[in-house]
Amino acid sequence: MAEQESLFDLKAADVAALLARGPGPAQREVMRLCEAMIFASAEPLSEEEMLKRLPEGAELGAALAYLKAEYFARGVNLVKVGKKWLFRTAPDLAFVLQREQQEPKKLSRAAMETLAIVAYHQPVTRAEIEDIRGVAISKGTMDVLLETGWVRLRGRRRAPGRPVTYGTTDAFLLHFGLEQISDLPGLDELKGAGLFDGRLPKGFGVPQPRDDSALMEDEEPLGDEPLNESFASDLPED
Amino acid sequence: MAEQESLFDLKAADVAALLARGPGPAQREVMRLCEAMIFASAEPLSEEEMLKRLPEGAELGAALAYLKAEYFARGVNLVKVGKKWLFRTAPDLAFVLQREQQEPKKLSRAAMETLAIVAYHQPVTRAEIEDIRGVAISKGTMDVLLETGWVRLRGRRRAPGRPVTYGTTDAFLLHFGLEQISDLPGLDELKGAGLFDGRLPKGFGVPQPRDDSALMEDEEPLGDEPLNESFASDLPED
Amino acid sequence: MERDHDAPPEEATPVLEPADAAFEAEGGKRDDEADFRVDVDGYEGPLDLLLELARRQKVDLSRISVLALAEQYLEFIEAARRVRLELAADYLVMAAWLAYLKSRLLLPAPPKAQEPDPKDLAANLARRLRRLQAIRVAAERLMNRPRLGRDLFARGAPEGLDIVSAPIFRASLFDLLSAYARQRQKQALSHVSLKHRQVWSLAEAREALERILGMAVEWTALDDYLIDWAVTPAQARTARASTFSASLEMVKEGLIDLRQDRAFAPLMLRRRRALAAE
Repeated sequence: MAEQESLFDLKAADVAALLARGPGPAQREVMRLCEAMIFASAEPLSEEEMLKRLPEGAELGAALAYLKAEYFARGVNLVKVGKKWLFRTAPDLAFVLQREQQEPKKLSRAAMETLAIVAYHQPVTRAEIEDIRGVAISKGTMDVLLETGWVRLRGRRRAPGRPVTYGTTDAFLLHFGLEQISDLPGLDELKGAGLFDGRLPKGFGVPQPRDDSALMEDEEPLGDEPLNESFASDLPED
Repeated sequence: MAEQESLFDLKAADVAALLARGPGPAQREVMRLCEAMIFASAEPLSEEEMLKRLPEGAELGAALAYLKAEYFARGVNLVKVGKKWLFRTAPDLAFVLQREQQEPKKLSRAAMETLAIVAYHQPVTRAEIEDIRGVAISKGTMDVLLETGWVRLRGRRRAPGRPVTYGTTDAFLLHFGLEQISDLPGLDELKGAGLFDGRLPKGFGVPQPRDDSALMEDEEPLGDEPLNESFASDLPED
Repeated sequence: MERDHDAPPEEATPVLEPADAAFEAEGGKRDDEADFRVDVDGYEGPLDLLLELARRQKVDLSRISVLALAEQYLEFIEAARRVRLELAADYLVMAAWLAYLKSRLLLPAPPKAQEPDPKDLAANLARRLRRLQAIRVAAERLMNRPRLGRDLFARGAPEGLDIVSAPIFRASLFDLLSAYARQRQKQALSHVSLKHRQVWSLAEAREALERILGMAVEWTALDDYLIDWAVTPAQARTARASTFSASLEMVKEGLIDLRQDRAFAPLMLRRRRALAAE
C-alpha cells in the first residue's frame, strides 16, 4: 500500500510526541474553532479563510498540527490537500462506506493514461502526450479529462506554434488523496529510470511535475486567442 | 426542537468517568466505523442502519456513548436527534461559521443630499427634507442612511401627525472629521469654497445646525408607537 | 495517426473489419505463444501493439530483443493483411520503419555519415516502450489509490461557511457639502422661477357662487363674498375676475340678477326672486 503513504505521513510516534506536549487552553480553543470551520465547510478550507475568521494572533499552524494528530487514528482524518484542509473518512474504512455509494464514472484506458501523463509530466503539451502514447489523442479524451475538473489548461509553451500546456488541479489532488503533486505514487522510480527525458524538447528535461499556478519559464499565459488545438477547433459554432 | 437531546445532558464529570474506563481495541474499531459512517452520511443516521453495516456482535450503544463523550468538548459534537445520530458544529461556535465581509459602498446621490439636509437642518422631519429637496424621499434612501449609522431618529415634532425628527449621530461627526456639528461651514464659507455661485435669492440662508441630544422645545420622545411614516408622498421620488 | 479509442466500446472503430476481429493468426503458429491473435482493436496504436509483443518475450523490457520484436511485429502485420484487416496508416508506417531497422540490424552496411547507428535506433525504441510501460503502471497505481467519493468520503452534510457582506459606507466632507450646496442652490433658483400666478378658475368661481347663492336673497356686494373666499390680495384679483365672469354666465342662465349703480361702484348680486320663492 505504498500509494497510501501520504495519507499516513504522520507517524504514530510523531503523533504521540506532539500530543504529549499538549496544547494549552488558548490553543485548544483555536483548535475547536478550526475543527468547526473545516467540518462545516462544504469545500476544502484555506488557511487564509480560517485566519479571517479566527481571533487575531491565533496560532493556526500549531492548532492544525495538533488537530491533525488528534484525528490521526480516528475514523475521520484531517488532511491537507494542496493548500487547503478537509476532513474525510479514513482510507481503511472504505469497505463499510462503499456499499451505498456508486463507483465514480470509470475512465477509459486512453483517458487514464493521458491523465497519468499530464500528472507526471506536467506541464505537458498535447504533442508530448501523443509522443509518449504513440497515438493521437481524441478530442473526447481531453474533453472528458477537462470535464472531470482534474486537468486544466495551464498556459502555452514558448515554442513554435505556442502549444497549450496542460496540468492538474487541486481537485485532482483531492480526488486521488494526494497532499501535493510530489506525492504521486512511484514518482521517484519513474524519475530514477530516466524515462522522462528522451525525445522531449529542451527545457522539459526536469521530470519533477509541477502544478504550481505560476507558469514555468518556458510557459506563457493562455491569452485571448482561440484554442486552436485540433480538438478545440472541431467545436460547433453557435 | 423538543425531541432533540440536549447537547449538555452529558456532564463533564460523566464524560471523564466514561472515558477513564476507556474503550478497548475492538470497541475503538466500532467507534471508528460509526464515526466515519455518521460523518459521511448526508442524513442523520439511525442505529439500525449502522448495525446493518457493522460486523456482527458490535456493541453499538457503548461505541456511540464513548464517541459522544469524546466529542463532548470539541468544536464538533455528536448529537442524537430523535433516534438518529449526526455530527454538528458546537453551538457556541456558530459565530465562526459566518464571516462578515466589509464591502465598501458609495452613497447614492439622493442619500448624500438627504444626509446633507439632515446635517444642516436637524432636527428635521421627512416632509421638511422633501420640501427642501423638492422631491420625495424613498423609504430606501432613509433606510440606507439609518444603516450608515450617521443618521438617527431623534423624536417627534409636536405638530399635527407628530412626524419623526431626524438628526445626525456621533458616528457622523467621526466619519466626516467634525468635532461638533456647528463646525459645518456656513453660507459664507460655502460660497468661499465656490460651492454656491452668486445667483442666490435675497434672504437665502443656511441654518446653524444643532445636534443636541436633548430634545428641542417642539420635539417629544419617540414613544412606543410604530414608525408609520408614510413614504408614499405625492412628490416625484428620486 | 490513428485516433485512440476513448469512445464507448460499442462504437465501431475504423481500425478493423467488424466480424472477424479476433482469430487465431496463421503467422502466430511459429511463435512460442501459440495463442497469438490478431486483434488490432485491442491496441491503442502501434506502440501499444509493440509493447504487448515485447511482453511476450518474457524478459525485462530493458533487455528486450528489438530485432525479435521487429520480426514479430512484421509477422503480425502480414497476418492481418492476409485476412484483409484494414490497418491504420500508423501501423504500416511503423512496419516500414521496423523493416528498415531489421535490415540495418541484420546487415551492418558500411556506415554512411548521415544514417544513425541502428543500435541507437533500437535503444530509442526500447526506451519508448519502457516509458509507455512506466506510465501504464503509474496510471494503474493512480487509479488504485483510495479515491474521494469511492473509498474516501467528505462530510455528507456540511453546514457550509457563509460570508455575510456588511456594507461600509464612504463619503467625504466635500461630497457632503457639495451635495448640500448643489440642491439648495437648485431649489433656491427654481423657487424663483416657478412662482407662477395662482389662478382662480372659472369653474372654481362658479362653484363658490352656487354654494353661497342660498344666502344671497338680498342685494349683496360681490366683493363681500370674495373676501370670505379669497384671503390673500394676490388671489383677490383672479378671484374677482373669475367670479365676475361666472356671475355673467349665471345671469345669462337666469339664475341671478346683477347690477351696478354707477361706474366703479361695487357689483351687486342677488338670487332671482322666482328661484328664491321656490
